[in-house]
Amino acid sequence: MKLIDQSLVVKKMGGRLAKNQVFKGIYLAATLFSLVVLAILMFRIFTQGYAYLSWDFLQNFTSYVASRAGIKAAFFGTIWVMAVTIPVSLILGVGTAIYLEEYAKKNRFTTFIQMNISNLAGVPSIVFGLLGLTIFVRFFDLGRSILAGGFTMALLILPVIVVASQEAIRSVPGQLREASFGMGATKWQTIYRIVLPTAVPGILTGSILAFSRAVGETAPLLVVGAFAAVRYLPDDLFSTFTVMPIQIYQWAARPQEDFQTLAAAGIIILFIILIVMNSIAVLIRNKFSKRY
Amino acid sequence: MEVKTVVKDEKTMRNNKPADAAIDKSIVYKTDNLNLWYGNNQALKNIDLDVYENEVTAIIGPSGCGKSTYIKTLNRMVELVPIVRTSGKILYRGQNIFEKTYRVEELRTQVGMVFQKPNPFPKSIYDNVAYGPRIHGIRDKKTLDQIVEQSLKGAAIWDEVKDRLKENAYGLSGGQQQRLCIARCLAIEPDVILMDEPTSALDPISTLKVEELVQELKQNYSIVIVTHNMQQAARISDRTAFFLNGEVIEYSNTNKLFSTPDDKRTEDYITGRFG
Amino acid sequence: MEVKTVVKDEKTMRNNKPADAAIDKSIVYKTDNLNLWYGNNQALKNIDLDVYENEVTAIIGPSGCGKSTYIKTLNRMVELVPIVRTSGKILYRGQNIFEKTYRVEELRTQVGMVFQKPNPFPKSIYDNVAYGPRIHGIRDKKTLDQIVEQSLKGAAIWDEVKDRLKENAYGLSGGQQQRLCIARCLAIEPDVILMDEPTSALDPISTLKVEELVQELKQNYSIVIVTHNMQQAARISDRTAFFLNGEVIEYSNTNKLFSTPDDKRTEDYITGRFG
Amino acid sequence: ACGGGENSNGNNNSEPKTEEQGEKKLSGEIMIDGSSTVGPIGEVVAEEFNAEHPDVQAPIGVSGTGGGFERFAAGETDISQASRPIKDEEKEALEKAGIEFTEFKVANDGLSVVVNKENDWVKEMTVDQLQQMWSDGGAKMWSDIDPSWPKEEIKFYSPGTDSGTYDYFTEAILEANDKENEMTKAATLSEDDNVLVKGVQNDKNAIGYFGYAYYVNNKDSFKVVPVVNEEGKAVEPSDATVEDGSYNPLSRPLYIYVKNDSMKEKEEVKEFVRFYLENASAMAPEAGYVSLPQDETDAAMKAFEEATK
Amino acid sequence: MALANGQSVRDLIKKKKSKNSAGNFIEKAVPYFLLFTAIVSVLTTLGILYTLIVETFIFFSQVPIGEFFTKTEWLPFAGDPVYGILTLIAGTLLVTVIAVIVAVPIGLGAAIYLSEYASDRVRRIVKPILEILAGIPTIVYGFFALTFVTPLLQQAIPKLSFFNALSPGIVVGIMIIPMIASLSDDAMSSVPNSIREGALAMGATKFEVAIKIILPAAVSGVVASFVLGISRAIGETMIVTLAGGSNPNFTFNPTETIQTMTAYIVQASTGDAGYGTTIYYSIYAVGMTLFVFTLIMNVLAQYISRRFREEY
Ligand SMILES: Nc1ncnc2c1ncn2[C@@H]1O[C@H](COP(=O)(O)OP(=O)(O)OP(=O)(O)O)[C@@H](O)[C@H]1O
Ligand SMILES: Nc1ncnc2c1ncn2[C@@H]1O[C@H](COP(=O)(O)OP(=O)(O)OP(=O)(O)O)[C@@H](O)[C@H]1O
Ligand SMILES: [Mg+2]
Ligand SMILES: [Mg+2]
Ligand SMILES: O=P([O-])([O-])[O-]
Repeated sequence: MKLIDQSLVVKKMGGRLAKNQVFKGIYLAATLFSLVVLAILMFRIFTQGYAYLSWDFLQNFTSYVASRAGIKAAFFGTIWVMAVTIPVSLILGVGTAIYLEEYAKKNRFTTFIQMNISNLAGVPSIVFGLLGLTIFVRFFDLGRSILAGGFTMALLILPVIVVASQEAIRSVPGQLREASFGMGATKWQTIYRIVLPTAVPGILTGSILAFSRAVGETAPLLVVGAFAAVRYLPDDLFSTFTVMPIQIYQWAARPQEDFQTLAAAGIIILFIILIVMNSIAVLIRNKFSKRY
Repeated sequence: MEVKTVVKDEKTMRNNKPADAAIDKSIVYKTDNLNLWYGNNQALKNIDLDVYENEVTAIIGPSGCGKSTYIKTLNRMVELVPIVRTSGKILYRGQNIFEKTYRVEELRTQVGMVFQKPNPFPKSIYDNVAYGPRIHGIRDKKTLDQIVEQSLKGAAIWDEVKDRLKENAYGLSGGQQQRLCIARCLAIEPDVILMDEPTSALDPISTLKVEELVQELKQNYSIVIVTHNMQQAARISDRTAFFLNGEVIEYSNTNKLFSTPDDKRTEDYITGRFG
Repeated sequence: MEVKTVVKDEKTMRNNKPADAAIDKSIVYKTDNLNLWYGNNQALKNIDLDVYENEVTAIIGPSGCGKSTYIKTLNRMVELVPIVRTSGKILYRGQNIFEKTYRVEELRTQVGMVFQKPNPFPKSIYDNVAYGPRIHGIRDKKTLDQIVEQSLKGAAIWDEVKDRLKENAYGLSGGQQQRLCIARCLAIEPDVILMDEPTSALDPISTLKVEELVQELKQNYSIVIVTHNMQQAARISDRTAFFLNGEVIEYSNTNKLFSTPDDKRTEDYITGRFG
Repeated sequence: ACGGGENSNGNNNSEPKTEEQGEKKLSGEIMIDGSSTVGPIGEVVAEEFNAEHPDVQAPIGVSGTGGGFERFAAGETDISQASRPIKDEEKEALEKAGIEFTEFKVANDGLSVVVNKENDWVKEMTVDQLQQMWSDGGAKMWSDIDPSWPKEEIKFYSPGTDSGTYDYFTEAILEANDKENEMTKAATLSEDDNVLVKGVQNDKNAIGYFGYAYYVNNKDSFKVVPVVNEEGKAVEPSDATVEDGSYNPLSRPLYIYVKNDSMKEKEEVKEFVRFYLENASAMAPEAGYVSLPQDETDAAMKAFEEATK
Repeated sequence: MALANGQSVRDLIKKKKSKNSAGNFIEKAVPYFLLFTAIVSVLTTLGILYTLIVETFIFFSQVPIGEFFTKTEWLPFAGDPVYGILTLIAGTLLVTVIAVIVAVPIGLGAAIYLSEYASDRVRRIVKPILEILAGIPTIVYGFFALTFVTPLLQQAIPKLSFFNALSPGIVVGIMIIPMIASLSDDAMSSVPNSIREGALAMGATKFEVAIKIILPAAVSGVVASFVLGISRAIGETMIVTLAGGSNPNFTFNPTETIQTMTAYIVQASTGDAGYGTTIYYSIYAVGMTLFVFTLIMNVLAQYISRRFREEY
């Protein structure tokens, strides 16, 4: 049964290998492109902002005098808001994903939820701000508080966490579930001990992307009622507050050049928060990620 | 749960029952006119088959005849395939496992399973074996250590892995993985063990060990084993069922089935070059 | 690529060479002092082993002894495990496959492989078989149809799947999946076929078919087969190598190895209860 | 920090507690929101006020003049800053909510018209010329305004259509002399004034306008256009000309609106507003704006006394 | 199998079982809790829809719906306002299409590189670095577009206006690269290695494995990443506000200045428009249009994902 001409196969091999190499180059270039853009961005920000980086910058509240302005209130505001956003969005997001992938029957209701979630991903952040203002600030009477801001942010980033987690859960091989059920494990035990640990890397990728976005968002919090100039630290979840991107935005909009430099310094701090936060997530992700 | 059904009922006279069923042995599993479909494709047809306590029941038959499907039905694992429909009854210790109120987790705790493809968890070797006991509430480190060691020994893999218990199970060879899965199953000391070609990936020595293990476990447990190896079926089983195209062609005492089969098709199959 | 190495070289005298190597058969694979480590764990030790054209070479040995590792080295699949290091040489048709400039894709096109665990692609049955020809540039629908049919027939699965060629391969039973993988491998008509326990998931009839196929393929191809089934090795292979703990303990003519093994350990292994 | 110097009492530390100090030991939260234009003035005031009353929390929001009034009407804020006077609809909403308020002027802003540094032809412009230039269907080339100017396309840079600055410019220039012109469609609009600055800096044929602060802080990088005022004199925007009103019609006042109840019931709000009005003149320049003339400051103080009686 | 203390595991398990009523409770409660979490997302959507719909109705009582969908001018602030949403849709489409042209090939390319070519170490280092791109505040991107990308583009295209659709489109694309790259990489990486091995063993090159085996197997995750990325691009505000200008302009020419639906929402809601004006209601009408816009895209994506998904 000689249907394949080996000499032809060998002849074509060169072309295929070349194609492989070319595409490897293209894919590498795609990766490098992103890295280069990041490097340019970083470089521009650092050269502009490093001069204002100092201990004082972290220790001081904002001021109308650029040289003594600092990021303290915004820094802590961001930490507080994230402390609400991260757990709330994780619980809601991963919970929804588990529900949809493991519990829900594939019926119209699930399709409806699914549609909802993907759709939320495309709603502009400022509309979430309007929602937060109507619901959390006014309806639940949380006022212009960290809690209201944190909840709004959590809803904003929910879709990314849900969709990423769903994909991760879906790609856990069925035979692992079978093995666990076969031992008499209950559904929840199987999910909690087998499915989730296996899906952790994917869930974390979504979370990293989502949290990163939450750290950098301005518009929804402005609408919800975060302030722009705050000279005290929040003392509980009901405090008024500001966050770093708002502070940065405020500074960047000032006419004085010094404040724009200040904004750059603020961005550097924001980067640092981002990198610390992502590193923690990446460490966890790496711990859990293996191919099978 | 402890209701014992004595064999001597009207069913004894049916065709598919072993002719010389030990009268006083209790039935663990009673399958009653079971039909199963994957979508529109019928994979099991009118299965009647009793599994007896403290016996090894072997299931043989050509590839695709429904052996895996059948034993996956015994612990309702087959339900994980969404398109599956069943009709008929399976009584486990007298209770119909298809009943709505039946607790499938309890069933699966009492009925261990070893799959056709080795499927360890992406965890350490230790955690793979300790998984079962842990989910059933055993937390004590010492007890777990003991269970892990005994189970791995039971599955004839202890010596190979005792120094790498913390390593990922995916670093094991195919046969090692399969024995690990057997160990994992033993760790919860089930009442019945379902084995889907457990030794197909094993070398003769490990196979021997597993077969010896099966003989030993038989004292306390009931075992259903799917195998392609007819010598194996002959060596270790008390009863053998021959499946063909989703039907039980013949089910009887192993000696009888291999020496004087009733059905021409059984004879053809077992007297193939490998008979 | 067509350099033929005649056996009569200084290596012939080495221990691990079959004593009665056919003098005028050409060597397909020449393994020369191969060592392989997974991290710090040595899995293969000083392997010297020649594979001859138009012969079936069987590899036997207990689980975890390095059989899979060895045949995965023959087509350099083992390199996919990042922690693997090798030393020594493997010559395929006279060329060292470890050389930097060696085209591993070409090697793998000429050397087909069937894995221990069936691993069909998540595609239709048809596309699984057509994958190989397609990547090698065969686009013609008619030719592809022919190839698919022939390959599936070759792997003794055509009758079972001919009506569901467009269905996903994951709906097949374990044994069907394995035969599909064999068909997939046949579809590119390789020069050498490496088989890692290809029949362990198969029933006797399919096993018989695959064995017959192997005998038939031998006319045109060279085959290396890992098996736990010693009867199988005895039945179908021309030469047999016995592996133990990563070493080749004995490699000789199959008849010789099974009747009068040189090494005590070989004897022990093959005269186990299954010998 | 001239504001700080004036207001922090250097003797406070050494002196024993005076009656006045005891009375001034304030705490509480003052909610301030509204115009992003006026925001910086509020910031200066709050910072200096904090120097005296560290326990008072006075966060400044920048929801915009309109957004600020919405929150003001919802009862969420004590003080609403505005870059324009309150509109009738907004007044109505406040009335409906039962909120009484007082309006105070706090500073002046001089909208500055600028051209590129290399523009050597524009010496001054009249309101009519500006109107002709910026109106929809008006001039396209510089030469359309004055034949001696080059035959080059004018590039317009304007703040976004929904900003107070745009509104004011439309009112003062485009709708001057009872006309109803709309702004030219050729204008490049941006929500960010710094972006306009960059635009004019980089474009030889550009003309743009924005708040005084953006002009002052980039004085050297473009040329300001003197605008002929009501008295017929071409005047450049400067601290002096805006303060004394000779830079018109492009000077606009900036306001704060305070809820009367807050001033009455919350001591800290009252003190804050007093502090605001007393020091606005000194502090407005810190934020890039121009102080009110003395008579207007006095009027504001009087209104304050009235409201807190 | 008896343990050291003489007990058998079987008895031990039975004993634990009888005590374990908490476990039973959890088992029953968990699905309800999870359902609750899922419902939160539905409520969020309903909340958003509610906020949008009521005000949208008021808007259409003031502006004829026909005008809204047919006019090609968007001049809400003019003395005689015109509301032609096509203008904003054109702006949104333009920016989104440019972003997709940038992000999909680059993101997917990077994903394939990371999952199929890069060593595990490289992957572990590069992936998190890429993800930083997703967290850069959008104003930073906005200024990057304005002060870096636009001048760069102006050198290549002299006719490019200072504000244009091209530059923010590219930068929005850059912003969503990590979303596509990282999520697609995850999807492809979770295809079992045995499948990869099967293909490589047939002499397939890595390229062929990636394109013909891995990508189809991972299609559901890859499409999901596209949807999230594109959704983000459609919903992005700051970058387009800063670098796109705010001149609504019915054009498909990327070198011209434009306004997107989101940019308008930001402009109108942070700006000076009073509560209760038509402009105020227009925010919601535009929001609603955007909502329908993403809905259509999602339906399409789900269809594609179902159609091409290959189960393993
Ligand atoms: N998930 C599934 N979806 C659809 N059909 C299936 C599925 N699993 C099995 N089948 C079909 O059901 C029939 C019985 O399959 P089963 O796996 O029980 O065979 P088997 O006897 O175990 O074979 P083998 O010895 O090859 O493992 C086969 O025709 C198979 O193709
Ligand atoms: N990916 C891996 N990482 C680390 N060690 C491995 C890996 N794969 C195999 N090994 C080890 O290498 C040794 C040889 O494994 P190999 O898979 O070659 O055994 P085998 O002879 O094929 O066994 P079996 O008959 O059980 O398939 C074993 O000790 C195994 O644990
Ligand atoms: Mg099976
Ligand atoms: Mg192996
Ligand atoms: O924020 P403004 O209302 O002054 O534009």
